[in-house]
Amino acid sequence: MKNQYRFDEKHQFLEKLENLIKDGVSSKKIITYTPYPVHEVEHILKVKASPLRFFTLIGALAGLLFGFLFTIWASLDWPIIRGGKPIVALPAFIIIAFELTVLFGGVISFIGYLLLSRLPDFSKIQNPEEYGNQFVIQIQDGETR
Amino acid sequence: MDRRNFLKILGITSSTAMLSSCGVDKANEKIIPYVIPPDEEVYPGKPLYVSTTCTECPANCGLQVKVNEKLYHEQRSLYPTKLEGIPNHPINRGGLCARGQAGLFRLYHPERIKRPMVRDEQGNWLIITWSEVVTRIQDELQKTRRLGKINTYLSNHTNGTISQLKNQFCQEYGFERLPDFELFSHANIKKANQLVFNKQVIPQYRIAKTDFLLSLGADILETFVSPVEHTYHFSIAKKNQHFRWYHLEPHVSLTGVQADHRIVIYPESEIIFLSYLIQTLFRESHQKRNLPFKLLRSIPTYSLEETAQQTGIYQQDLQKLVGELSKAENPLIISGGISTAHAYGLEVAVLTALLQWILGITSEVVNFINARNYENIGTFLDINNLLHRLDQNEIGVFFLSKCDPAGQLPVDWQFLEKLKKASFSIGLADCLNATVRACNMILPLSHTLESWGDAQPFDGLHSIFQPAIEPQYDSKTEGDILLSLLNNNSEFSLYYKDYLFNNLKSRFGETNTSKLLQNGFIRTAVPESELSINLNQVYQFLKNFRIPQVKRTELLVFAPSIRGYDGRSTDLVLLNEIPDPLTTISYGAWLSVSEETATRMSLKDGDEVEVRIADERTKLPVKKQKLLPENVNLVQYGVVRLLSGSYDKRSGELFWFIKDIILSKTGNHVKLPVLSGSMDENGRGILPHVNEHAHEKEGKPWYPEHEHENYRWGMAIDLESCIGCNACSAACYVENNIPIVGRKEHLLGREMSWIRIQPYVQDNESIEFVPMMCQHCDNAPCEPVCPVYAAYHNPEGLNVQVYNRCVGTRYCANNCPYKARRFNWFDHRLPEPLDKMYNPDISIRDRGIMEKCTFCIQRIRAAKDKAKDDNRLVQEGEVIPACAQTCPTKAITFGNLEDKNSKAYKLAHSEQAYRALEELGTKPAVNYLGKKREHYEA
Amino acid sequence: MNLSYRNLAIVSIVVIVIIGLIETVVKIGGDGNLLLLLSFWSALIQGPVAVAAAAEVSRGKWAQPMKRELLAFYPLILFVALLFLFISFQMDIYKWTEIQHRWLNKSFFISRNFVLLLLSFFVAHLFARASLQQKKSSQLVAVLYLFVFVISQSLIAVDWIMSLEYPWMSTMFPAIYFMESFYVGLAILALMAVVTLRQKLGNKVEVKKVMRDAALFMFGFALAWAGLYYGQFLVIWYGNIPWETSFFGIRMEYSPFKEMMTLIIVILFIVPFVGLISRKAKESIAVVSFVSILVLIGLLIERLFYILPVLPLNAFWLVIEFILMSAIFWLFFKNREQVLRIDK
Amino acid sequence: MKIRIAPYFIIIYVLAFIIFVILISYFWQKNRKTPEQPINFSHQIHVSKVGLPCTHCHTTVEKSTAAGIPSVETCMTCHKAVKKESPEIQKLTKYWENKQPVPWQRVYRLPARKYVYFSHKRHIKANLECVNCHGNVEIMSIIKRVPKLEMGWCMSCHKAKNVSIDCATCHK
Amino acid sequence: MKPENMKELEYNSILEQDILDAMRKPHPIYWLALFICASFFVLGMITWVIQMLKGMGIAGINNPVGWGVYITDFVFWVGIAHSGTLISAVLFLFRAKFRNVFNRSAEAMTVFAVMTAGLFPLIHLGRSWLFYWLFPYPNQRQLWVNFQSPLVWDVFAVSTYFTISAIFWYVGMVPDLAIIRRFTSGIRKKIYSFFSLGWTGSLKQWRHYTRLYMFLAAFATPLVISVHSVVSWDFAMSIIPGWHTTIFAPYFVAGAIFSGTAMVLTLIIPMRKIFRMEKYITVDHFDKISKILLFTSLIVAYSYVVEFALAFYGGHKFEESHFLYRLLGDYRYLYWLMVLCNVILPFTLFVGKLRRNIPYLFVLSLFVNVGMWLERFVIIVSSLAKDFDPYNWGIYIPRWPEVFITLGSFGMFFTFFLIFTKVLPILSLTEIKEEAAE
Repeated sequence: MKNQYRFDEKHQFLEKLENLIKDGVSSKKIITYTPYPVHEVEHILKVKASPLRFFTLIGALAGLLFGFLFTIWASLDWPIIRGGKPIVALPAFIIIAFELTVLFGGVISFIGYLLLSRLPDFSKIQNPEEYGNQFVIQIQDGETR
Repeated sequence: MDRRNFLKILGITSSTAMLSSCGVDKANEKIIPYVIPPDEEVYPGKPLYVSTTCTECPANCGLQVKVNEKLYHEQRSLYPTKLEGIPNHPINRGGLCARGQAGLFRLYHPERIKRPMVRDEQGNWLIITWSEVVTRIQDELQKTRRLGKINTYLSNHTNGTISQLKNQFCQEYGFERLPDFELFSHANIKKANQLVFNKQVIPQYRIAKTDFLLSLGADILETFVSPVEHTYHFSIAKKNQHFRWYHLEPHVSLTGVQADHRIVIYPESEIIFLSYLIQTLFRESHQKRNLPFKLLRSIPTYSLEETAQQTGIYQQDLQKLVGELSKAENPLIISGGISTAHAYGLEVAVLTALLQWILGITSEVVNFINARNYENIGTFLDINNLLHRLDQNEIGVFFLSKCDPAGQLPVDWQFLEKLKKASFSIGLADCLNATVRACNMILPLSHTLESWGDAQPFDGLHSIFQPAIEPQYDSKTEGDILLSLLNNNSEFSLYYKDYLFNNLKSRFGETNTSKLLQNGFIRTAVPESELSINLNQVYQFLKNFRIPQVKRTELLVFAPSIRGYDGRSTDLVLLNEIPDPLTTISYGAWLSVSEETATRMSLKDGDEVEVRIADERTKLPVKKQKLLPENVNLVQYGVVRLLSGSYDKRSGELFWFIKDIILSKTGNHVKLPVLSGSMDENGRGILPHVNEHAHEKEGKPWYPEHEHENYRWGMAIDLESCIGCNACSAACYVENNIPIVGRKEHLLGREMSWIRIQPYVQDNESIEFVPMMCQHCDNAPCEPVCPVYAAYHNPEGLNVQVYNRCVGTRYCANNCPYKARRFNWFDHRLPEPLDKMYNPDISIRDRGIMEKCTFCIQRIRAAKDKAKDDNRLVQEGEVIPACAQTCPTKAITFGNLEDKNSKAYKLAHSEQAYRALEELGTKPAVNYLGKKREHYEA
Repeated sequence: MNLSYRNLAIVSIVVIVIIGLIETVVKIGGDGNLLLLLSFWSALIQGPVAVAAAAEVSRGKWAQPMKRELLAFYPLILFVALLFLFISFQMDIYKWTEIQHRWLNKSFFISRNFVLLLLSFFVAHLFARASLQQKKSSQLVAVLYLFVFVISQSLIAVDWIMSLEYPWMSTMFPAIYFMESFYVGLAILALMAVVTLRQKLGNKVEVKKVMRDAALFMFGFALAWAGLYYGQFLVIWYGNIPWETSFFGIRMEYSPFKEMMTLIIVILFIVPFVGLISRKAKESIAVVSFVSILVLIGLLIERLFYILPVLPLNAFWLVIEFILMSAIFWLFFKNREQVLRIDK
Repeated sequence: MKIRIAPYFIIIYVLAFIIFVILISYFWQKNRKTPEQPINFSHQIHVSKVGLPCTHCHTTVEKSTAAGIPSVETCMTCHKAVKKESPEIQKLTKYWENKQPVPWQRVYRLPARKYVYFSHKRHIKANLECVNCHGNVEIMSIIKRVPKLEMGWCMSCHKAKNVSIDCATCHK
Repeated sequence: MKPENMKELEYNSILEQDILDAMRKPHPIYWLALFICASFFVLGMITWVIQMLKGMGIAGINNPVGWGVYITDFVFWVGIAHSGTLISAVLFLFRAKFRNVFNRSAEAMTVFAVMTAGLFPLIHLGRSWLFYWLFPYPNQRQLWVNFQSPLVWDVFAVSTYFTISAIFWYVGMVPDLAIIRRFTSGIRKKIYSFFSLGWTGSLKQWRHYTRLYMFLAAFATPLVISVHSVVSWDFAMSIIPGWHTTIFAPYFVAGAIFSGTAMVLTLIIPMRKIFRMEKYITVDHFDKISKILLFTSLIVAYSYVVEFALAFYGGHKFEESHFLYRLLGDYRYLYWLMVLCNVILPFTLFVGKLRRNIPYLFVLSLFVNVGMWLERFVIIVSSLAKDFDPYNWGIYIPRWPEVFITLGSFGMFFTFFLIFTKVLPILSLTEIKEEAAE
């Protein structure tokens, strides 16, 4: 059976949290619910930085690479002279590559986000958990995360 | 909703439309075989060429008709799709003017008369059969016999066999054959030659042979007697370094601006100028032949000052002229057109002849032996006579064949009213015109491209008419009609063919006849005869010499135009689509006024004025025209009808200008379709001499030259010999199925011509023409911006437009510095039956597609196909684009720039070659050959 | 060494005279020396003041602690102005002097530039005083200075550098130019922060924050710089109009210019971009100082890149002139308290 | 209550999409199905049984862009005598008598062909067999269009055979 | 903003209530407005269909002016889109808190504006029904698109821009949707809970969320610059005097943000009044945002000056004559009006009082919108009207299709926006809460 603490004010909530950690409650057992992001929590619970950045990085690089390779390959696939410009005109392709970097980077990090934070959570879509504007601390028996 | 529209809507509503790439053709279509294939070896890819003769004007150029096999309205059949000049034809040397090119528009004219018609009592038209025609005419003739009226037969310029047949017919039925009707009968010239040389003819002017040309008013390059021939000669003459050309005219004409020295002379004062010339030549004894003293004395003498003052020519110009004239080896003096079409026109003509005589006339330059075939062309004396007789109700049955006096004669002569007085008038014509509409009976004539016949452009030259297409309607040739009347039988047609062939064979013999059919023309020897002057007659004429009282009044000049001729061509839509070279106005009538007049009356282009002449009046929008002298207001024949006509009672020459007209602003404004944005070149590096300092801008384009395999197609255009006649443009229209868009679109600035003539006025004294088309740049700005590769550069150096790939972003057009690209704003289609002339070798572009000059890629393709069959490369001269082919001066040279010996290559690398807007680094494939310096010193 | 305000003035006059003599009396090969000198140092001098002004306008806390250091150089604008006058002795370095143009003609050229430099000095002076005395008007004056700064730097770009390549022109050029000057301004800000940290002056936390922000902005500017440079290049490359491509034509075909080009891109874009991308880097003194010094060098190379293809340079005298300049620069920094007496 | 919305959304969309695709493919099919011929002429008989070479009727295939459809006259040269009684030939003779062409339905139609230049001659001269593009006509009692005649189809051959892939070769 | 003494909890709940009030059953006037906008939209669409069936010719575009109002609208709408991203992303990176009250509607504006803009390249195609040929999709033709063409860059830029800003907008909204979910019931609740993806506000969600938001912001910032640079290069890549000039990229970006900011004001000022948001959107916010307006207007002014100065500096015949034409030619009135709207009027914002005078700002923003539209029009049209070859100089006057379709575009934009104001939280609740908590 998990036990829950609800607070109306942020600072109370934070104090409690710190106390819990002092009392040696493993941070892994604690789940907090807040109406808005509270960065202090991360410091208190010593959570590692989100691995999301790797998704972003990979996405961006993939986009960049694909951008260049695709444009170059497509122009060489059927080389057509236009305006005497070189067939592989990198100055022009940079733009495409850049746009694709952003596109891939953005989309993949979004997907990454959904994966990491296990969303969409259909069971919760069915019957959502609501905590209003309260700050909530839950302590699981078993280890979560 | 048909599939096409469906996909269209689909295209924008859902991306699944990607499934379908082609949504453009009709769902299913038929392929119709022949019942019996034609005898000629003609199939898709191999057109047939029929040689015949052009009848758009009396010059009778040689024609080569391209006939294609194609499917039209589920009928597989042969259709003429292009007219070209016969390459070695003595008149036009392969060239053809814009009017000639437009001939197809007459052949397929929507207003072609489809079947014979006659008026009933109420005056409604009844459709009748040919047999009825014959019987009807017969009993009309009965009637007139009873009434004792005279039957008359009037036709336009006719010669050759048909002329004989007419005479025969007229004899049989007691017709009086009137002299042929031509508005430009050049009566004064004929009369003068008759006075001076006892030869009532118009000689051939061999401009090519002369080293000094002095022309008074004669618009030799536009309409005068045989323009295409003159133009060709002119281009040859230009090659001669010493060739000089002085042109004197009271107005401004396309011909005038081509002359080395265009001199404006007060109207009617040519005579003073000429007398001055003659006298001075004698005074300074430059004459080659002498004249008896008394004759010489009868020619008035003027001092330099007087002449200058009377004629309005600068003294130094006069002196320069005299100087060069006296130096000339064999000079040629042509007076005609506007300079002979006034009260003193006859004197001018006579003095010209005299001048020519004393300067040593030779058949080299003025050829009376192969004289133009004008002998049975009547003058306005005859016309007046005719009108008089009509008034007297003397005329019975009245044949009017192929001529439109009602449409061409001055308004105040009321031809129509008088025509009604003929008891039975019969109009023979291919297209409806004012005259036939007023007749009692209309007989549809087959177009010359549908009929057999022959012509004799000048003595010693015979050319043939051969049908290039079956008669499209229930029409007959004039010959057939006459014959069927003669034999009183209408059943079997193509009488006339046999008649013609017998006649030809009897005249030229078998072999020559077949040659005639093959080449389209033959030459026969004409007896030489020594030219002699009839001094006495001349003296008699000059004795009572009238010195004109030159007084400057507001003048209205009716000049024939290269587009309209005497008005017969104005109903050919193509010639309206193509702008007038000097004003670049395409559709509608206008009045050209001088800058001075415009400022005096504070007129802007398009302001409407009322022109009042005695009691006649008309309203016209004005266009300021550069180079037009003060007090001279210009309108063109055809676009505006001659309001009130007076003529020379001695010769019967029509007067081309009307004095003492009154202009008054109406306050209305008419939008004029002026295609040129500016007549001032603004030093943009399009004209040669402006271009020279363009080279200062150093620095080189970045990209490497791209290599070409075998071919790099290119052009050289000699501005030296381009006269801005627009023939190229016309040819291009017909060859490439270019849409005709009409006035409304032109007003919006949406003309479609692939090649256009750009006139630029140089410091208010000369006009230069630059034919502008796609320059097929090596570094074309239009190509890289196209998102879908519709515009690209092919290995042969062509800037290709892939029509059905084009999605219509119009970026290419925006980015083209020459603005040579044309966008299809609508689905423009020629109305039936004009669409028969579409060239099957090139697509008809749909709306939303960009198009432009392709160097006639279909011709290149054909040539390459042929070359590939006997595996070799395409040789020099195998590919000739339509523009280059038809150019009367051969100003355009097309060829392979990869081939070092090709003419195009040589010209492109000559020292006077330059590229338009070179400093933009577009590297065009079109090279312009700049004019030589001395032309500017003048 | 500590000098009084007057002595500073005297020293700088002396230096001006020396350089002037080098340029005029001692006839040397390098026509470009003086121009290079001016174009480089004017950026270095006007930049920091502009940064200070920007900080003032945005009421940003980010540069306030280092304000005094930034403002230390404003008197040198006058220095530049005076030095500039020597250009009038060597106007023949400009091709256009042959054709007298309504904009490009000698007298107007000299006068307008000189006047504008004076003006910018004057406004800088006003600004320095106002901001040090925390006047209310300080913001307004700051804005005013920024105006003058942008105008004068743009004019310098067009007149001094671009007109070397007449008739080549690029509308982007002035923008890039003043942008770079601001860029180095930030670099200098960072350096000063580093220096003050080394000397254990000022509030450590604040200064560190300043350094981090400076680094952050440099990162941003590196991107922006790259964008603008690419923008200019792309347009010219694509348009391919001979009289435009000529500029890059020479510079991308022959050594050492094409190497210089790559060097510039590496130094002014890639290094700051990669180097400063992570938060840690922005906080490490070593990285920041390294990058900022590199940026200064980058600017120098960039100016060389403009001038060298057109004008010869004399290395020896150039070095001497630069040493002199840097000496002055250092002096003013050292004696900033003297310089900024105005607020007392 | 336990209803899952998300799946429904998806299902509805998918259905709509499918319907849409079906709709299109219907319109698409409409012009892909082989048309009814006025006379059901069998190539199979003429080629396999009688053994006529293609060029016997399609006379211009070697010299023209178009292969050429035999004129009614050509048919009649034989059919004046051969198989006069068969109803199909009756039709033919009817056309012949009242001098009408046979309104054959076109089977091989290039998409957007008014923009495309295709020359049979060139392809024959390059020693391509009719079969290569027209399939085994000799076994077709009713002629059918074998390839789609889309651009890609042309391209793959042109690329494989390494002949011109310049757009201007075919686009007019 | 939150009064000091007020408890956080109650402040938040008040805030939520206010937002929900804004989403209550609409007033009849709202329906009227919606109807009008929608009908304009439909009108525009119909015009487009007619244009496709009849041909481009019914519009006023001609030769030489191949691009007219359509492209102008395109650039205009893309421009509008920009400030949305600027406010939400760039200001986020700069930690400028005042953005929190604007960003939601600004982002909405971005998304809708890009949608509207995206239509125009299709509308102006001669053969719109083949628009998909512009996308590089594998096809039987074995032919790709021309990656050198600025128009293809457009395709990439605009579609990327749309995707990213849509994601950005949505991600920012998820927690707020979760809040709305709380107060709704029935089918609406279902929908909101579906789109709030079962949000709970657990640490696990938040920590990734903040990271994601940061990254997206970091992407959006260079993206927004690149997109309008690409748009500007549609013109700068040509060689037409007046188009081909290097400064276009920064010039257009600034212009875009300028016009966009103006549009934000145009939208927010009435919205604030109608939904009584004065409590949250205060005068200080407007003061700050109008500074952005002023700043960008300065950049734009700078570009004007540089363009002209250099045209005459070089003494190059094409450039010179073109810019003279702009000043004195057929379109001079438009040009001067543009200068008035984009430079002279905005400069009044140097006066602090005017920056805080909301009615004035509203009027000004309208002027700026007009001015920026004119700027694009003048640049596009006047450059084409008089280019190299004097023979084909001409002028362009829009005709009814352009007018209707432009109206239609406004109709579309406002239709979407009106719907947005009623179905989605118009302020970013969580961010305001976060701000209030500090």
